[in-house]
Parts: sequence; C-alpha cells; structure tokens
Amino acid sequence: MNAIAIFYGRLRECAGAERRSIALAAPVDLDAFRALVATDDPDLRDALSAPAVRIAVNDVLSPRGAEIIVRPGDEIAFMPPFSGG
Amino acid sequence: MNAIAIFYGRLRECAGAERRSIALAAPVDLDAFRALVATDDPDLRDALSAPAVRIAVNDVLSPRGAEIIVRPGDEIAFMPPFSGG
Amino acid sequence: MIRVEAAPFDPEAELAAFRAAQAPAGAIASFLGCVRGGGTEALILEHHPVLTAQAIHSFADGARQRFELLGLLIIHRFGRLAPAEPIVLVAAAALHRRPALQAVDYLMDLLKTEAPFWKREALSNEERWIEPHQADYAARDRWTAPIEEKTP
Amino acid sequence: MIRVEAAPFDPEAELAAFRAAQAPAGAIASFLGCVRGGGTEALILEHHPVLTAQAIHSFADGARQRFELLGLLIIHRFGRLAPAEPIVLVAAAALHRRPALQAVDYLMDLLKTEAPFWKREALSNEERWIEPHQADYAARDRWTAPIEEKTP
Repeated sequence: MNAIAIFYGRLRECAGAERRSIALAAPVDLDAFRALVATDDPDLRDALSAPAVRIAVNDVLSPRGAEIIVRPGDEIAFMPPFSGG
Repeated sequence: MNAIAIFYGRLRECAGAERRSIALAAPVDLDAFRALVATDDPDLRDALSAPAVRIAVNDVLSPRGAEIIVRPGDEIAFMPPFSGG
Repeated sequence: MIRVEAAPFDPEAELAAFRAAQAPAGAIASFLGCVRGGGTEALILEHHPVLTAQAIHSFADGARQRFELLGLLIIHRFGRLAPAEPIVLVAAAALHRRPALQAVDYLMDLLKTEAPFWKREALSNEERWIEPHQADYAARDRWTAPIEEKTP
Repeated sequence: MIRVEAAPFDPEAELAAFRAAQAPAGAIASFLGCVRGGGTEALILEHHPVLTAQAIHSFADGARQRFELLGLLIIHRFGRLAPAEPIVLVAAAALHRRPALQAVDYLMDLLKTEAPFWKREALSNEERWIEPHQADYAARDRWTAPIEEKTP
C-alpha cells in the first residue's frame, strides 16, 4: 500500500511535483517517511525537515513538534511557513 | 468696549444663551472675567471654572492651565470636554 | 482629505474613492462610527467653526509623522443625526498593515477626546450630553510616548 | 461571514452589505489588503483545500472570544491576482471602537502568519516566494497573552 506526500508552496518546487506516492508496508515515523520521500534528494530532505515546515496528516494539522506516525494510506502534507493576508 | 463670552455644549445650557457680551474697560484675568460673565449665577461660575473646561481666545485654543488675559474686544470661548467620533 | 460637514455621507463610496485615489497601496485600514440604535432618536453634534477642522488637521499631521502613510481620509459630521447614520470615517493607506491600522486607532483616540465636538443624545423623553469615558482618555494616553512608532 | 475564494471581490460592496446586515452597530473597523504595485506583475496565492478555511474559522472564534463583537467578515482570495486587486478584507462590527479595531488587528496578524496560504510574487523576470517577516511573528505574539482583552 502507499502513503502520499503532498507538497505546498516552495516545497512543491523543491520536490518538482505536487505529490509523491510512497510504497509503505507498515507504519513509519516522520523521519523515516521523509527519507523515503526524498531518496536521492538530500536538498529536498533538508527542506522537508526544516523546523518551520508544518505537517498535516489526512487534512489535520499536527501541532508543532508533535510525534507523527505515517501509516499506509495516509496523506501527509508538507507545508512551508504560512503567509496569508 | 465689550468682550464676548461664547458657550459650547452643555455650558450653553448652563448659561441659557450662546453668548454674553460683557462691558470691559481694561484687561482682566480669566477669573475676573468669569466673575463678570456669571454675575449672580454661582452655578454657571462653577461650571465655567471646572478644570476640564477648555478656553479659546479669539479662536485660538489656550493650552491647559495657561494664564489668560481677557482684553476688550476679545471673544472667549468656554468649552466643556470634547467628545467627537 | 479632511472634511467636517453637516451633510450625510456614503462611507463605502468615500472608501472606494479613497482607494481609487491611491497608487496600489497594499494596506487600507478604516474605521466607521455610526449612531447606535436602542432608544436613541438622534445624536446632535456641535462643533467649533474654526477650531474643529484645525484640530483634525493637526491630528492628521501627527499621524503622518508617527506612521508611514500614503494617504489619509477623515470625514466627521456635525448636526442632527438619526440612528445608523455615519458620524465619522477615518481611513489610512500605507504600504504595510501596521501603520495603517495604528494610524486609524490613533486618529480615533484623538477624535474622541481632543476634537472640539460636543454631542448629546436625544432619547424619547430627554436629552443627555455625552462625554468621553476614562477608557477613552486612557486610550489617548497610549500615544503620548515620544514618537518612535514608525513600524516597517 | 467567512469566504476563501478565487473570484475577485468588490471590497466596498462587501463592506456596504456587511454594514447593512448589522443592527446599528456603532463601530465598524476594517482592513483591506491589496496587491502592491511597483514591479509586481502578479501575486500568486495557494491555499490548502481543507485547512485554510478551517484555520480562518478558528481565528474568527478566537476573535469573538477575545472581543465583544456584533459581526465579523473575512474574505480571502487565492489564485493569481493582478496589482491593486484586493487580496483580503477583514471587517468587525461592535458597539465600541476598541474591540472592533482590535479584532481586525488580531485577525490580520493571524492571517499573515497562521493561515495556510503560500504566496509568490511574479516579477518581470523571476518569481519570488514571500514569507512573513520577524515583525509579523512579533505582531502575532502580542496576542498570545491569556485572554483578558474584552474592553468596554
């Protein structure tokens, strides 16, 4: 089964795509998921790991610093700093 | 010659008139002028003497607490607390 | 632009004209004060024929000194106003939001306490003079610190 | 009323409708943010299809808790906007001016830093992502004190 990484804002530019589908057999933590998402792309991995990046799991915003487990079937949004108004 | 006292807001109600013309032969200080304006009307005299009352001499606002001399020909505006907006 | 006038005004039309008169400004803050309902039959505003406009011009100068503004609009009525009628409109245009918002806040505090207006409320069976509250003077006094407010 | 939408809006028409929908409110504060001129060809705003509207609703709830409000209007666009086009309109109605002004100030600080939007500026020869400045975060942090702001 897969989990989906969705990229917003300049992270989409870093990833060169709006989303990536990642084969996932079992739950992994966020670090491990980022490694799978950014295989062979250390710049993207760094960008996804920046402390300012907010994460949403299945359209629910995770609190800053929360421990996140990614399960098969999840959609994980990577969101750079918000900037409305 | 005369000096004119002009009353604004509720001071006009206290005075029962928009203005009073006061015969004045020589300059007097504000206290003396108030006494002339409010002859036989201690309520009006108190109202004119309240610290919140602002004074304008010939359409120039006097700074709070300034010493004011009233000269024959002057127009002295008595203004209760401002309340715009 | 500063106007002290007896005639009613259309606040949204004024805001549209104000916005159109700016180069693309980024930020426009505004405040509109209207006569409240709830028992008031009318609000009667007196002004001073010379000092009122003078005072408002000096507040506008103060706002331009304190805040980086691109444009300023102040309209204040006098006379007899019915419930819901606009009394005062202040709008400030700036490149950024904070100076625009602060300028409006500043100008309203001064208009409330330092502009020579006197107002009374006509209720069904009496008239009542309205004076600023302590909170209004306290709000004004927030601005008496030395000028150092120019925010980016 | 809260709207997150791609279509352009007419800010003064929205303000007129908002004012008409209030009982005579006394005080209406507003803020309008527009695309600045000066080299920008367009501002491109992305949003999150679920989280953006959710976040703005939660800001509105926070504003209603903090300030005595009678009504609230928030409109925020996404998509590609030309110079001078309105991006965001916030308006707050209240009995008194300070809660109305503070609510607008509060909501703009949160929209700038906590609403899931991402924006980039298209210049003549490049595109540039825009993120909040330190001053925006500092402005937001003014509101993190415990809620005790209900002013008369």
